[in-house]
Amino acid sequence: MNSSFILTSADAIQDAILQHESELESLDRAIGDGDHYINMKRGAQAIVEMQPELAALTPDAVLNKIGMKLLSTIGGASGPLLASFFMGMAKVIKEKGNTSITSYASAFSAGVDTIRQRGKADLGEKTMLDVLIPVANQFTALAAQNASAKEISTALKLTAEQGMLSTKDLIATKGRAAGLGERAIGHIDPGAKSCQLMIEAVCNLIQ
Amino acid sequence: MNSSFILTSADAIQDAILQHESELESLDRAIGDGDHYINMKRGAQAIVEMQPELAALTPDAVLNKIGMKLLSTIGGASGPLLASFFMGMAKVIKEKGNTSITSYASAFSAGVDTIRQRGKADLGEKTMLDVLIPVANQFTALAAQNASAKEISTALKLTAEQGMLSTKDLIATKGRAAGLGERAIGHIDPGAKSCQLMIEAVCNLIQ
Amino acid sequence: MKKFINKTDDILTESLSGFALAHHDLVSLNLNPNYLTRKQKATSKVAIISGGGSGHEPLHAGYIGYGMLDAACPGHVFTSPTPDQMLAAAEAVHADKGILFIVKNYAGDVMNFEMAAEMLPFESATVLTSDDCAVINSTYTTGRRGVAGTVIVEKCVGSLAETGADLQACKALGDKVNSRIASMGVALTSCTVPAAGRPTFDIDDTELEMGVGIHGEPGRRRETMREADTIVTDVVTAILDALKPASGSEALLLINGFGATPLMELYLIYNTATRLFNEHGIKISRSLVGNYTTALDMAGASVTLCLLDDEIKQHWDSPVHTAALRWGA
Amino acid sequence: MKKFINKTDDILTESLSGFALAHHDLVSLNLNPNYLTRKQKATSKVAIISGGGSGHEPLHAGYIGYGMLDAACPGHVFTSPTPDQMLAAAEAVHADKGILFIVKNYAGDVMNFEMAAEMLPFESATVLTSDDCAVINSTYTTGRRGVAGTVIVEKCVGSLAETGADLQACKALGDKVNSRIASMGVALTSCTVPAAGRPTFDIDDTELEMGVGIHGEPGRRRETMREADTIVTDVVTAILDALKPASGSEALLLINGFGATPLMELYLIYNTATRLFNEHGIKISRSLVGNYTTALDMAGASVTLCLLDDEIKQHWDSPVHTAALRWGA
Ligand SMILES: Nc1ncnc2c1ncn2[C@@H]1O[C@H](COP(=O)(O)OP(=O)(O)O)[C@@H](O)[C@H]1O
Ligand SMILES: Nc1ncnc2c1ncn2[C@@H]1O[C@H](COP(=O)(O)OP(=O)(O)O)[C@@H](O)[C@H]1O
Ligand SMILES: [Mg+2]
Ligand SMILES: [Mg+2]
Ligand SMILES: [Mg+2]
Ligand SMILES: [Mg+2]
Repeated sequence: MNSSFILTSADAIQDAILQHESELESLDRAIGDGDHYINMKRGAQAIVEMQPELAALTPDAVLNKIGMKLLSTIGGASGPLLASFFMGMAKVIKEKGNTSITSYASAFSAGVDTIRQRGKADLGEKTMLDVLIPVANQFTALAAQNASAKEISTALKLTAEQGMLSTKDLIATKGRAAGLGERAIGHIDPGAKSCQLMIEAVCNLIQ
Repeated sequence: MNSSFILTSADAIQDAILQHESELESLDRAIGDGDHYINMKRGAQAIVEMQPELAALTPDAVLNKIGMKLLSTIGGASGPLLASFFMGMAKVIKEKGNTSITSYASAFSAGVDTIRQRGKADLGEKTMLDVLIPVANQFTALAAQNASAKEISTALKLTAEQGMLSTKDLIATKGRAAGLGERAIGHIDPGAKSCQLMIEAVCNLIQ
Repeated sequence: MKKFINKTDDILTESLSGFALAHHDLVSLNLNPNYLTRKQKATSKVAIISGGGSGHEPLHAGYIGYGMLDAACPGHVFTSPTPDQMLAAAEAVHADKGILFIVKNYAGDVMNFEMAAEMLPFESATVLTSDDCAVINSTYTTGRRGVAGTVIVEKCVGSLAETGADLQACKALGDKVNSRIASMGVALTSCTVPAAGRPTFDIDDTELEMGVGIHGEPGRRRETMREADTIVTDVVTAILDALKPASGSEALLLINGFGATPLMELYLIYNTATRLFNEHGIKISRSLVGNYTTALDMAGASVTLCLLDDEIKQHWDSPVHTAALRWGA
Repeated sequence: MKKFINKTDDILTESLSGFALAHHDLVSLNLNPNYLTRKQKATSKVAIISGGGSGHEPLHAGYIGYGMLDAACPGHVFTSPTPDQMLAAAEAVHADKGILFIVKNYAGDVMNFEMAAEMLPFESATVLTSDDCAVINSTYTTGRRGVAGTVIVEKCVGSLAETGADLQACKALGDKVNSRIASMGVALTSCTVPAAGRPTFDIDDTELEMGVGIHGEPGRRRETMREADTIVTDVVTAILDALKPASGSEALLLINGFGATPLMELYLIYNTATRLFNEHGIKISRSLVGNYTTALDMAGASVTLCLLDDEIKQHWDSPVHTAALRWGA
């Protein structure tokens, strides 16, 4: 994972978000407040606009800057959570280096853990973590098994998709949808959907 | 014209107003503020409810009480105008008595004049006066010619109808529609319509 | 029509009762005839009474209190009150220096207040407010309508009356303030009179009504919906045409919501209007932004400019303590 | 969607600029990061900072001024502000006695303020407001939402801070006031987030949303539209269930409009709610009726009850001078 891969990923993520405008918007309208697409779009755009100033930096510095930028750009619940993810990842990449798939996996897990701590949430609460935790676990497992990048990306896409779909039948206990009780059932969590889209977009870059 | 005729007229007027709810409402919505039907209905109802206390009074006292009641019940532009009409009429009936058709005609004219003074309006300004003035004039003329009650009532209904229709093509220079300029053209004045309905209702009682 | 009401016949009484309960420290309510007065009757001053159809809240009952009105007479929704209300209110608040009626210039209001004044056993005078420059003035018409500028007239006259000024002085100030005000409104949606149960006018999702009245009366023209800046430019131009203020004039700018327009949009309008007036050399030194003269649930807003002088500024700034305007007290 | 806006991206800046212009005597605006402070920086007191997504005006910027907030951080529409805003605001208003954040209990607001607090070079504490009893509290959820009761918390804490009280005392009062408040809202129409361009939720002409949130979040249930008295009865019952006030309690009743509800209807609700609370032995001795915590252009209203004691009464009654709440000054 070099810096240019991160920047390419940012482009791919932006595309994925923009292409799912109406889906992301209606998910947050249904069980939230309708701003999730706008928030994600604003965040993605800010990162893409930063590319010139990021290109020359080391991967951990890039990840950290992305985190800081998201923190001051997105707002809402998704802002500090996604920011935490990148800052958590940056820390591990800085420590473990950015050469092995195992270090990527542990950086990803660290990012997800930071989200978990910040949001005080866990699996099954109908949030983005229902995508991120299974993906982190599988990433770690596959990396330990020395799976190929291609195998890993295929597997993670599937897991992200399953995690995203799993939120549909849950009652939310964290986030804005927690007020809804039974009425949240039948709706996919918007943050879970955007995380799944982002994971898919990045995995698609790995062939 | 005895008191019981006035009370019967009040019933007939109330019926006529109630039967034209949607027409009166839409006329005032188009070039006014939408309350004319409600105002007329409130006024008519108040008079009908007063009948027990009116029955024993002389015609001029009845007319005067009706005027006072309308004044404190209708509000808006039509309230003081219709009130003025009845109070103006009462004065003449009190002076001239209530036996001859000529005295009815001059009472009616006096009522219309009182409206004219109160509203500072005249023929052709797209108001109720476009019905009332021609009717008053014709009533006076026919009474002077000793026309029969039947002839008079038939003629007045027609004149009222023509006066009402004549407001359609006018620009308003008095009342709420005066703000509209050209946009008032094509709409019948609501007050003209309700006056026409009231005249028709009373004329229909005279066979 | 979805509204928080029980029976349409009872709205007025229930709403007035709620108002009187919520502001029991400030006002007293009389029902039948309906009028509201200050809780504490003022002494030895001109009594200022206003009134008009309901549906424009907080106008007028919200402006009863020290430094503003002594009494208000609310009519039915969009229907002027009746003379018996004004007579009873005058009886209640008369304080030996006569009664000043502040009346918005509508045929119905004018005639009902006029009849009240004729029957009144006290000396009285009337200030007619006529700030709505959407209505092109002409010698053949009854002139411009009274809209949101009425609040400014009531505030200034109310302030002067508190000083013990006599009836003629109060009337003169009211007439002067009125002559220095122009307003124009824009509707994005219609209002719905509860008893009618449906919108007063039809308006498309792509249209606006330029110059609308506060009862939903049609305005200058129906237009295509546009961005705020060009809408506000047209309104400001109409106001400048009406007032023809000298460059360097100082003014109060009131952005008034009609009832369903978010404050966020009103402040955006304030921003644009201020810039435009500044470009014409007008200095905005006083402001008021909010729902001060409404039209039930209409979405829309009006812009009011009042040209200031030292006297008007003094009376605008003086303490006022009412349900809807309060400062210095 | 018809709104007075230019480009959706510019609404916030233009509206904030209009607010700062209209209230230039009271507030200063900083753009990028966006925050507003009192014009006159206070000294030697706990600095009170609130903030949250925009679209709830006059919350929070309308409550900046003597006796209430020192600064406010407005986020994008319905989106919590970001920590850099809170940090810059804190830097600007810190007055040697620490910072108290007043935060409505939403995951986004809580996390953004929390991160700001962690980075802050000053001592700080946070009061979370959570008065929305539409959300049934449960140990598994993040708890109730903060809605219109926030205004009462900001008023009381702001008053105490003016006396020079320390950070812990201010936080303690905020927590206490919050614990004595319950609110519930009802929507008749949806709001429309400008950037989304269409209503957040679909609602039929015969329906209401009982327990709606101030961002148009779905509430307890969708119901058939009914007359005001039965709607208010359900809301009052929910509030009584949540607060379980002793008979004889004294309370403040706030009827809050969501942005598109006429005052006439709010006062009608006040009338009914007062009667119902009285029937339960609660004496309503303080009131507030109007648009104090809005949800853009949503038609609807919320009822908030705050149980009073001498301390809360004193801080509610004390002078306040802000754009949206003003008395005694
Ligand atoms: N405590 C939490 N932990 C993890 N994710 C959360 C938490 N709270 C909210 N989220 C995620 O944030 C998403 C909503 O993001 P967004 O709409 O941008 O913010 P907001 O809810 O403040 O409007 C939810 O769909 C959910 O996935
Ligand atoms: N100055 C006037 N002279 C005569 N009739 C008038 C005058 N002003 C208004 N009217 C009549 O009053 C009618 C409107 O009555 P109404 O709707 O009840 O009152 P408002 O206009 O106050 O809402 C008009 O249609 C018109 O016929
Ligand atoms: Mg959201
Ligand atoms: Mg009318
Ligand atoms: Mg009317
Ligand atoms: Mg949000």
